[in-house]
Amino acid sequence: MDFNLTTEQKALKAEFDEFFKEEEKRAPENWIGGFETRFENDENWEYYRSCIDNAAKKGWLSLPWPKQYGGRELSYIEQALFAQSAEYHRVPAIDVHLSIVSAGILAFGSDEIKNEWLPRMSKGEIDFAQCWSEPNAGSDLASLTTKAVEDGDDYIINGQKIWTTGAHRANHLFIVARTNPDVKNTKGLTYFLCDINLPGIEIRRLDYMNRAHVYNEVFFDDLRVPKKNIVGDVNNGWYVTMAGANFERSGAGGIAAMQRDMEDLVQFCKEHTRNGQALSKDPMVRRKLAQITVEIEKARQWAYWVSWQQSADPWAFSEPSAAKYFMTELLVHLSNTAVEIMGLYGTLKQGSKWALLKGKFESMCQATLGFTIAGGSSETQKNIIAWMGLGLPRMK
Amino acid sequence: MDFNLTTEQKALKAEFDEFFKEEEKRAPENWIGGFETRFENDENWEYYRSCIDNAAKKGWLSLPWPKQYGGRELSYIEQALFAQSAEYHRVPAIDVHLSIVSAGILAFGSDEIKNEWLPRMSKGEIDFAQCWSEPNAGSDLASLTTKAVEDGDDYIINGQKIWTTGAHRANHLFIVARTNPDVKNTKGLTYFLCDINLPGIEIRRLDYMNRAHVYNEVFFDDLRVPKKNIVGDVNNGWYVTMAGANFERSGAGGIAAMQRDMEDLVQFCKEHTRNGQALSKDPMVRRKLAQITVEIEKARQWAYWVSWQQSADPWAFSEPSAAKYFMTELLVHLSNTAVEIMGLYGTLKQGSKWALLKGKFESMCQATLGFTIAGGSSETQKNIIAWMGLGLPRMK
Amino acid sequence: MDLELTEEQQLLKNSARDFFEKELPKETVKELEVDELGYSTELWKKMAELGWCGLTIPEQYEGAEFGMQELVMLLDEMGRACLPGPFFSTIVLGAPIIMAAASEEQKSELLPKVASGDLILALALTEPSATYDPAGVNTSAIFDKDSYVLNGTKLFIHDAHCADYLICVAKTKVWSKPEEGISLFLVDPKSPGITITPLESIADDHQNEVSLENVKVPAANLIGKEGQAWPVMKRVLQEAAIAKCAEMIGGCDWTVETSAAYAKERVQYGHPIGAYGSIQHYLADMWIEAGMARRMTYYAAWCLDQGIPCTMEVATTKTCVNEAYKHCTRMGVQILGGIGTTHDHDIGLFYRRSRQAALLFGDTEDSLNKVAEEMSL
Amino acid sequence: MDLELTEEQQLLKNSARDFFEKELPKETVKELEVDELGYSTELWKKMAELGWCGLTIPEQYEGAEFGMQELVMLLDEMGRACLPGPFFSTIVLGAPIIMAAASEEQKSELLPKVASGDLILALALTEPSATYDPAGVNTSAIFDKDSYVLNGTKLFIHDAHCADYLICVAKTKVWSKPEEGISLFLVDPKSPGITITPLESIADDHQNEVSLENVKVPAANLIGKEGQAWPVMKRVLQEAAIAKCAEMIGGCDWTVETSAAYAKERVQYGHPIGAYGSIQHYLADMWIEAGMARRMTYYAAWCLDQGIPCTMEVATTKTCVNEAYKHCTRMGVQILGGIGTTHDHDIGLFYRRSRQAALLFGDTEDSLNKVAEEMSL
Repeated sequence: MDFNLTTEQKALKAEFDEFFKEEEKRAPENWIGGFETRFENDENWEYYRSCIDNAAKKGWLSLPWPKQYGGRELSYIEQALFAQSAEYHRVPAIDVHLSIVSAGILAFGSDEIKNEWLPRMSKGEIDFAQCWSEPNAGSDLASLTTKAVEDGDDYIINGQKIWTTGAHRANHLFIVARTNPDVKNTKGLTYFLCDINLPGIEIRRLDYMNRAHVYNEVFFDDLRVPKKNIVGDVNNGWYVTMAGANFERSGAGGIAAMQRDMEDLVQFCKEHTRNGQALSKDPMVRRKLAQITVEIEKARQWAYWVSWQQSADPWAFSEPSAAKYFMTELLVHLSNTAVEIMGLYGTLKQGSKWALLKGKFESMCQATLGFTIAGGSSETQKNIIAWMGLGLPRMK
Repeated sequence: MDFNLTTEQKALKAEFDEFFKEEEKRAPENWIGGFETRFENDENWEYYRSCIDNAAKKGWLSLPWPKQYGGRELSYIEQALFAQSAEYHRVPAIDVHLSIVSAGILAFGSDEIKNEWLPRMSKGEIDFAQCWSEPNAGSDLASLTTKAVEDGDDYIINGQKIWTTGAHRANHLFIVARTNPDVKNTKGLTYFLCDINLPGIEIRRLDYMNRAHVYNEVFFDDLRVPKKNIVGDVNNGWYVTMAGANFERSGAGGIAAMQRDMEDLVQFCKEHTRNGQALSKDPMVRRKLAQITVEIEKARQWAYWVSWQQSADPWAFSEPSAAKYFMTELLVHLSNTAVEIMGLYGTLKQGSKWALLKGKFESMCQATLGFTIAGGSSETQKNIIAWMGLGLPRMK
Repeated sequence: MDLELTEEQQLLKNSARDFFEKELPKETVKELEVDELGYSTELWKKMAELGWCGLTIPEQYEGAEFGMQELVMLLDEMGRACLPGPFFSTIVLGAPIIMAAASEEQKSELLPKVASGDLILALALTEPSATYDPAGVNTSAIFDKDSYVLNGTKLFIHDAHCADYLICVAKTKVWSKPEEGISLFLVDPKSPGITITPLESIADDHQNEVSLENVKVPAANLIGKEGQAWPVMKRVLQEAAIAKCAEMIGGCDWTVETSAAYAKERVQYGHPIGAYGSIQHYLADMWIEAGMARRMTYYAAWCLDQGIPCTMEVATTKTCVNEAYKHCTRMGVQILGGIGTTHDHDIGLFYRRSRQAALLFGDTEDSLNKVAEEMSL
Repeated sequence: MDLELTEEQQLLKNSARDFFEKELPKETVKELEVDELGYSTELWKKMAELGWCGLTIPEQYEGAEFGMQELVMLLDEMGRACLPGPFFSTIVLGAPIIMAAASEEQKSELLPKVASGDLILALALTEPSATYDPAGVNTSAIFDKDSYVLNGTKLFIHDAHCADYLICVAKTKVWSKPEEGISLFLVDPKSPGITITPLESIADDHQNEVSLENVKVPAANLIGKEGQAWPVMKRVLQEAAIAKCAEMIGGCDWTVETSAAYAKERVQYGHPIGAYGSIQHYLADMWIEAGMARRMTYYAAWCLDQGIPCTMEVATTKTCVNEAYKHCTRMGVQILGGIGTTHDHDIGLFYRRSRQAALLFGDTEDSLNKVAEEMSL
């Protein structure tokens, strides 16, 4: 075993760190990081766009892709280092949707679709929004009913999608729709890419608990998508979808973000007094901070292991599921614990001079609720571990 | 609402307390209380027998029964007060098996069986052991396969039972067996009482994790039980069984025992120093003790509520299930926390001069494991709450 | 022993349930969250007409003279309804202080107005120290001729923006032990030198910063004797903790019921999700926690009514209810899934309130610390 | 970066697995638990022949000179096998002290014997103070002519009853800071004045009380320089913590595998219990905890091998592994149901060991305290 980075990895990490340290300085005043905040207002979105453009210029949006499509053919370890550096500095230079779509294209796309889409994606030109879930197809995604019917060179799509994060800012959608209405499960689904400005797309705002505009509902009314925009084979969209869930999933980036949040919280506790004593000297505060530090360290070691494993076997399932579950639950725990440690200050919203740490944890203790649900709920991740990792039987 | 006891209840409680305070003084040197320990050695068993005899003389084994069978026709509240007092003083004057059998008899027994058995039971003459579970029928008790076949005035029983606590000390068994082999569920079961000295009964010791002899396996080889020993109707034994699980189930006694254990633990922490400071002044120890105190108080208030409810509706299910689940999990937590607080001393077994508090928590942190399994596991109790209390659907 | 609600209590609870179901749709609650005033004056009037503003006020001051237990019944339903507005500030915090410490003249003037819904009070206790301890009070009141001059910053003050009077807690003796130098003042929020700035919180519960700069308060506005206010505050804070618990158990019950109902309806993989063991066990745990929180709250309220010293009971109850409410709402969102994270769904109201309520009048660590003190640890 | 085991490590782990599966049935473990000596000398010889006693001993003293990582591989399997006996006392605790602090003469005399399995050591550190801190050492060693006279009580001393030598930790300077006055002595357990009394623990791991009453120890038996032993002890205690973690992760894996296998087989209500969501989620959590505990242990062992200062890594690892092992074994019993609570089933071995192991070389609170210190809290 050797936990050291290679010389090349160290150099790359140093390059990332230097770059993102600078990028962070350009952040809007109220910027608190995170994946969803970029969609919330114009200022944040502009910052995100500029960060993506700058990262694209460095060729960093496509680190693990083949060189012919603008990639650097690096492993998931380098991808994890990139995510760590960006997220530690709270720089929004990671586009989850880009990772999802590119993984699907790389695994199942034709040469034609690869050549058309990947180079533009690596340049940061395309902002995708995800059209997977439907009101009645959440955890049970394969039961989705949005229909796509063949019509000449096109498919005509009708139906409704939900939880389409960022659709109000994106320029493209990726859509999973049912092309074979005779089967109701994973078979008969097809994966489409589509310009968001096509007629037949209606986007409706769906506010988050804290009133932020992140989610949308998307309605398709005779949306006409050309056949050439299909990724993989017709009726094979489920596997493209699964591949798409299969990008770097160690959570290394999110863990780096948590480390940063913890640094802020620890600093706060050292500077802030209660009853004449620094919060950090309160035995219970001290213990809670130490406990979370242990949990973060567990997640961090696990993330390296997952990245390492995924580099060898991109189809490993249980380990990434564990990473996703553990990290998102830890985020909920961290943000709630932070609010409690901060006491009456903890619940104040960003804006007032009395709101500390930019009201970050007040915001996070709402925002994190979505993390343990979206992208496979905590329960789904545990099911995957039970079925795949432990071979337990599935109740039909 | 009025949380005060009535004048009569207060007087009765005072009588209980005075009595059990004296009884406690007679306990063997190594006595640590609890339900199972009585079966472990002759000295403990003798103490138990003498306590039962004394309680029987007072008429306290049958507080809620009709007067004609030796009862006092009191409510579950008085029953709970009795249990609290006995268990607080660690006096083994409560016989769970007696409660189980008497509840079944009172609900479903004929006058004949009531007259034959109840007066003797109220006098403490009968030590029952339970023959319900089988190796392949645990949580799913109704799938049991021990057979009872009619033969003249008798039934002939063949099969195997397991987890028969105290069979090596008991003088009677109560047995649930299948009398209708054509159905495999709750229908077709019959409830028998039986002298343990009848031919055809073999008892095999089954040691507990800590090597204590508490459990037994019981094998029936052409055991002949007279028909007059059937409680309720033939093939109606499931309901007798359910009634039998339906005695005073608030857990009030167990909670009183925990309060006593906590008093000992708190006292230990006040007297014992680590690094020159009383353990009770260690902030984490302090917090753990406070937290357990809160949990015990929750259980205590709940117990009163359950006793109150059961007095009105002895067929309430969810509330007693919650009490059983919560209290047994709390017992596991208390005993493990105590071991941890006591540090290296915590794991020492009774016997050495260095073992503190009679090694009680070392023993309890093994013994309590059975509590969250026996008599309906924690999972089963939660299922009952989900189905009965919340009306959630049952997966078939 | 009688652990059921009295007929009167049950009636009060039922009528409050009916009233809020009819009069206060959750849509309205959400609108009021971002409203500057933050509550419906019309609804307030109706509540006053029902006698709720005077529920605990003595009959001689035109109230119904009920106790803590009846107040708990009402607050339980207010918690379930997510009622916004100054009921808690006025009736749970303000009125009891007046009842316990004020002069006959003050009582006669103020209490009938509270009972009729014509007077709104706000308690200005907490400060940047963010504690409920007397040592956290740094606002000073200096006697000068016929009035007191107040200086300091009050923080996290609910409903100060709409109160007719602030009950301001200030130090009148700076050299004494903290708990011996505390006095109470009835302060007109329109007095010169007062600045009230809204503070937005996760619960959208209309907190404020109240800045006091050389605010002159007439000596007649002193409530009770100078320097002797802390015992009154201590008692009122205990009542407030249990009153807050009452709101919280109402929220717990709503959450458990709503999550269970959704779990019965929502079908995934061919079954209602409530048929899956993991969801069943989540809900069973929530049901237990909510039930225990309720029993603890009832018992503590009864102890308060009986005048039994109950520092321990209040602290154990607040600990239990804090954790129950936080856990129920968090798991409720998890069971509801995506829809539970939206502003459209009502569970967010409860989730957000649970985070705030768990910090008010004793957070879990403070409460456990009190339990430890009561155990002489 | 290479996160896989080296071929050598994997081989060692595999051969240890095979060896113990063949040579040490759990029935034997249970018999040895109540045996006075507590281990099989025959098995010990075989282990020595395989070179395991000398695994980490330098080649010049006839060892294999492997590091912490390889030791972890072996201990992992020993933990899975519930190996009783003085391997840990001798190879993890005793030998490293000799290697780090002893004179060349002592090393040459002792280490080859350890490597060949002919010498058993026990560390007599802990006392009635029940801590691993230097301040907890009250046993005194007073220099008198050509020897030291030891007085004190050593408690919780594993394998003292079968050791050829005790390595006794004692205070030689009582007036100094605790960590500056600690010395180490090689003590013949048969010396006059020594009484060894067995202590039974939940883990049946053959602990002892070692009472020292005016025990004369020749000056030549001092290990290292007088008063300078604590830095050595500190390092050895860090290694011991990770070595204990290695045993514990072996136990975790056995527990998860055994519980999962049972859940696949055991049918209730017409389905294997492993098909029920609640059991699946228990097992998924256990699988995650066991996996993370393993990764943490590997990383800490690597840090120790690299000579990287790793107080933080050791403390986080011990915290994580303590809780993982306790939780896995507790839930393992719950999944197994009644049978899991019997002496017949093997899970009791692991459950009982987990309770003990979590207290050794840093319990969870001590470890978290170290984490907090490292965070400058």
